[in-house]
Amino acid sequence: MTISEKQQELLDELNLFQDWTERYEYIIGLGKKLAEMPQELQTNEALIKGCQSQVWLDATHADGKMNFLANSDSVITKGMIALFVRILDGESPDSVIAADLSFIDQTGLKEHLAPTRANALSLMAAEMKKKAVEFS
Amino acid sequence: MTISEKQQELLDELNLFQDWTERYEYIIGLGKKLAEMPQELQTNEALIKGCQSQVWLDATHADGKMNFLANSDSVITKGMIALFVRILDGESPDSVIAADLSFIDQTGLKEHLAPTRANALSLMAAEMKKKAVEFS
Amino acid sequence: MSDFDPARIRDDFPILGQEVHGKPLVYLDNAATTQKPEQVLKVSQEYYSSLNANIHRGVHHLSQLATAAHEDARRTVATHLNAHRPEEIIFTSGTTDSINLVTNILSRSGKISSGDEIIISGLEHHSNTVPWQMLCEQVGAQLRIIPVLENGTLDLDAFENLLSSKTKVVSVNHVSNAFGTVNNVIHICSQAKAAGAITVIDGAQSIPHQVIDLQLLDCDFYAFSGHKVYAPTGVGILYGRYDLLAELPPWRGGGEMIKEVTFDHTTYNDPPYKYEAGTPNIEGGIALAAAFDYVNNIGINAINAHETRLIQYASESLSTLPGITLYGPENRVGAISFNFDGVHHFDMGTLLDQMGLALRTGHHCCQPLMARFGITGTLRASFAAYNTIEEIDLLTAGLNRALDMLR
Amino acid sequence: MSDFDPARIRDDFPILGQEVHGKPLVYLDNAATTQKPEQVLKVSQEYYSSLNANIHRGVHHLSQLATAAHEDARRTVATHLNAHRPEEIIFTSGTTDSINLVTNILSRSGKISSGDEIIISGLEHHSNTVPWQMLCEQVGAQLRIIPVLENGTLDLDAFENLLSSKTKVVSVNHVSNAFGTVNNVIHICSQAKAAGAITVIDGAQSIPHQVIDLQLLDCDFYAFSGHKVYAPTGVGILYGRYDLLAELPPWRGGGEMIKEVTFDHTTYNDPPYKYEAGTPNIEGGIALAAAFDYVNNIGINAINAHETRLIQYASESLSTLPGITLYGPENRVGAISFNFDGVHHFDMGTLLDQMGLALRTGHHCCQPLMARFGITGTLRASFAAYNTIEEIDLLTAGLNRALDMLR
Ligand SMILES: Cc1ncc(COP(=O)(O)O)c(C=O)c1O
Ligand SMILES: Cc1ncc(COP(=O)(O)O)c(C=O)c1O
Repeated sequence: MTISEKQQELLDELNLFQDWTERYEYIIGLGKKLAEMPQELQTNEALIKGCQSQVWLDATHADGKMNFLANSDSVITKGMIALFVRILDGESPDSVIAADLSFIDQTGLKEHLAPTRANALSLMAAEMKKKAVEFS
Repeated sequence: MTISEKQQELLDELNLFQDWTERYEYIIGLGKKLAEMPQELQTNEALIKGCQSQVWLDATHADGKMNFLANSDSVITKGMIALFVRILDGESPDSVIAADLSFIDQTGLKEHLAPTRANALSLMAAEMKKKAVEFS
Repeated sequence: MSDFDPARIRDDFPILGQEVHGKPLVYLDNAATTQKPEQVLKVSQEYYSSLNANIHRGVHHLSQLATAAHEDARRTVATHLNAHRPEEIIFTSGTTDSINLVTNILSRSGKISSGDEIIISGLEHHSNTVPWQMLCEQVGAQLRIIPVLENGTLDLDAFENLLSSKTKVVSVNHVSNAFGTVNNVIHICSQAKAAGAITVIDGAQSIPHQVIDLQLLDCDFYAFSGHKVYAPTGVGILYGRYDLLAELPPWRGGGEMIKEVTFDHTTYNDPPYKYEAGTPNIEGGIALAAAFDYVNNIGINAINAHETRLIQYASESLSTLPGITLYGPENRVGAISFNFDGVHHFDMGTLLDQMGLALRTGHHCCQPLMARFGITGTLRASFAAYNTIEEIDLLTAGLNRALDMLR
Repeated sequence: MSDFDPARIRDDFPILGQEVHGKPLVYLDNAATTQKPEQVLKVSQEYYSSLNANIHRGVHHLSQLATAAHEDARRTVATHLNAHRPEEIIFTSGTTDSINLVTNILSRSGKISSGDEIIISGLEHHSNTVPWQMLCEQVGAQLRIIPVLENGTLDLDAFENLLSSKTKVVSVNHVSNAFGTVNNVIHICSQAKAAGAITVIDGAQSIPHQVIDLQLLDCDFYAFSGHKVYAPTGVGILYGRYDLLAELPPWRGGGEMIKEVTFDHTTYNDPPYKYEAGTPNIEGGIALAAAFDYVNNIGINAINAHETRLIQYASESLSTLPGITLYGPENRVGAISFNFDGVHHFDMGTLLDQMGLALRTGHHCCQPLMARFGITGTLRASFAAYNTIEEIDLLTAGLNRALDMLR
């Protein structure tokens, strides 16, 4: 699947839900399914500091593909980064850098989140691209 | 005339006027008719400090009677003290001390004056009584 | 109490009829700010539509009306607090401004110097912490902290031990915004006075909920914000004992606070004007008085009884939830703070918001207190006269639903 | 200009329809405070009836709406002033608060010390005088005064001579509230900058009357009050150049202005929050932005043209009155100040008030300026967008009538 196919799939899934409580449930579920991030990778360097919650992001590169590991003390934040991981994990650094992540706007998430959380979304996306740059 | 007769006369005169502009005109006129206060009596000790205007008050005592001299840099303030002078000048210290000066409330002046001016009215009355105490 | 009817009170607050995310709004963030009744908003509107003018020294009619309304408001506040005289009431822009006024005039007074000590508590809001840290830095004094016990109350024995001849100031909140703890400020003030210290009470969270009698409290300063007691934002009060106000130096310089200005020498006005430089929030002050009128009309004791019932009911309902920790002592005022094992308060707050439930999450501007309990924050439900038992049921149901999602 | 109609504007200000002492109100005290249009009052009401909540860190919907509205207001103000970025806009409680913020952070910065000099002018309001006197006293600096010429303008040659390497700050008003003098602040700022001084502009009387382009002005700080530009009382702005704000220490301590608080060590937030301790006047800030929207809707240049016509007409009409002295230069902005030989300004103001004419009398918080001219005060008529030529005719007639009574 291309990045944009993966994005469409995600949007379709989210649109299955009538209300935001269910959407949150789904996003939280995505977070729970994230591959576990070893404690020793949750360092200060890996930390993306939000307002009330914290996210750790680790990126590695093998066989031309980016691998992302992430965790958060907030399950909703974890779900949010899981959205990005699902789209970008396994892609080449160049694809990650080039990826149009505006699908996030189509989810309506930003309007539904505390501005600090919406901000965190942009921060996460930027951070993932930055990591890709390191490996490109 | 007793003090209260003098007060009634004054109230009657003020009530002749329909509007406040005319009343002010009358009060200013009273001020202009005040006996002149020699410059050398307008000392700092004689000063009753108001907010925007100044009043000087001098009191002497002869033959059992109080004599008041007053001046102000504001002709309206001068008119106001002239009201009191008209009532209290020539009275005995004890009569001044005992005088019920609530006639001022009946003039409606207080409601019509800036609070600082209304305050000045009370200050003036108090000052005249204080001078009377010195001679009683 | 029998004729106290929150439904009738709610009618005064149209904002409460709103929907949020398609759900009826349940506003439980009153410790952050209360909503404003129409009676108060009307006073603000009327001020601007009939008497707005700059106050003091104005020779014209509107200015006189505005000045009279402003000074009436001061008297209303003085009466509400049982101050000794209206001149003890200083209009500020809020609690934070009030406390900074105190710390700055004390800093300039020469009354506190190197080696002296200031006592605050571990329960304080940042607004009653940071200004004292700044003062200590300026004059070289030491900050001493009354420790917080496991139940969220102050360790008053430790307080007694902290007190000494070095203690120059004791500043504590009356009610903790984070936990709802009520401090025994009468006791604290009397002990502090006995040690010769100046006493400062942060009343931001007590003024909305109970009778405040400053002559009984006998503190030197008492600070609060209008916006937490049904009045608009941007206005607050500092009560100060008159003789202290007369003696201490001014803070902000400007119009009104002076007697006479020359470039060589400026003399200052008497309290309270000495501490009210510039055009005050004239409308805000008048609206604050209207808010007190509103409260007195309902009866602060009736409000207190109602809120006590709400908090007790909330404590009981919440205790039944799995994995909950309630902070603070049993007899809370105004607010109840809690966490769930393994659940981030921010996540819970986010989901509650989706259900129309407005709570506050985080450190509540009390980071040292959070650190004391080893947490990054809590969920806090806080109450006002218009809250209802039904809303607490909605909260409990919402928490249950969210717990299912989050665990 | 052709479609500028003060009658239509007056409809937005119901208070102007009032009678005072049985006469139609003629409100000519706008330099003290302006009236508020219904458009602004409506924004305040709507704030409280639909989105009131405490801002920042709030997880719930209302808090997010209120935060967004507050930050939108900051952007509106930044755009209106042509600031470089919104973070240069600090919400304060008014001009006086803004200037005291500057003097206090400079005082704490260590940038000014014994022997240094601060230049202000002889035209300043007490709010731009007393805070600098206090600063000088704190750090041992000297206050230097730009003299006022006979025509009420600043002696700019003398200013150049005052400037030296000792000059650390130059602070002047843009427009004098007492005389309506417009200072050449672009020139003053560029000279001050060349001498390495920090520049502070008191914009209280320029913001209501003309385009303010801070990038053109190129000052370091610019202060004004909302209530003088059609917004409510209790809110003001301090613009500060970002790099200076980032570098200077904070003033008030409390919530919002911190990054992290521990009892041992507190770190501060970034500008503008570093300077906004505590709950701000949320409603006031939003209403201030609404006032700018209102002004921009009419067009500040149209307002300026109208007011210029009013002032010119007033200057001509008043000049014909016997024994009048007009203060200040010909090209006044906003206000015209005058006295009559042998007449006390307070007496004149009192009689005008009886005729419904609201003017200000006294020293206008500029005692040093009054002393410079050997007077205790003046009568001042000051104008806003809603004033009319007819009102000036009423003023002239009223002055004539009062002169008859007073002489
Ligand atoms: C030039 C000038 N500076 C400062 C001020 C003080 O403004 P505020 O009283 O709103 O703080 C005023 C208002 O009177 C003014 O006209
Ligand atoms: C106990 C306490 N103190 C001080 C404050 C600060 O009040 P404000 O933000 O209105 O200045 C608050 C409000 O959050 C508070 O709850």
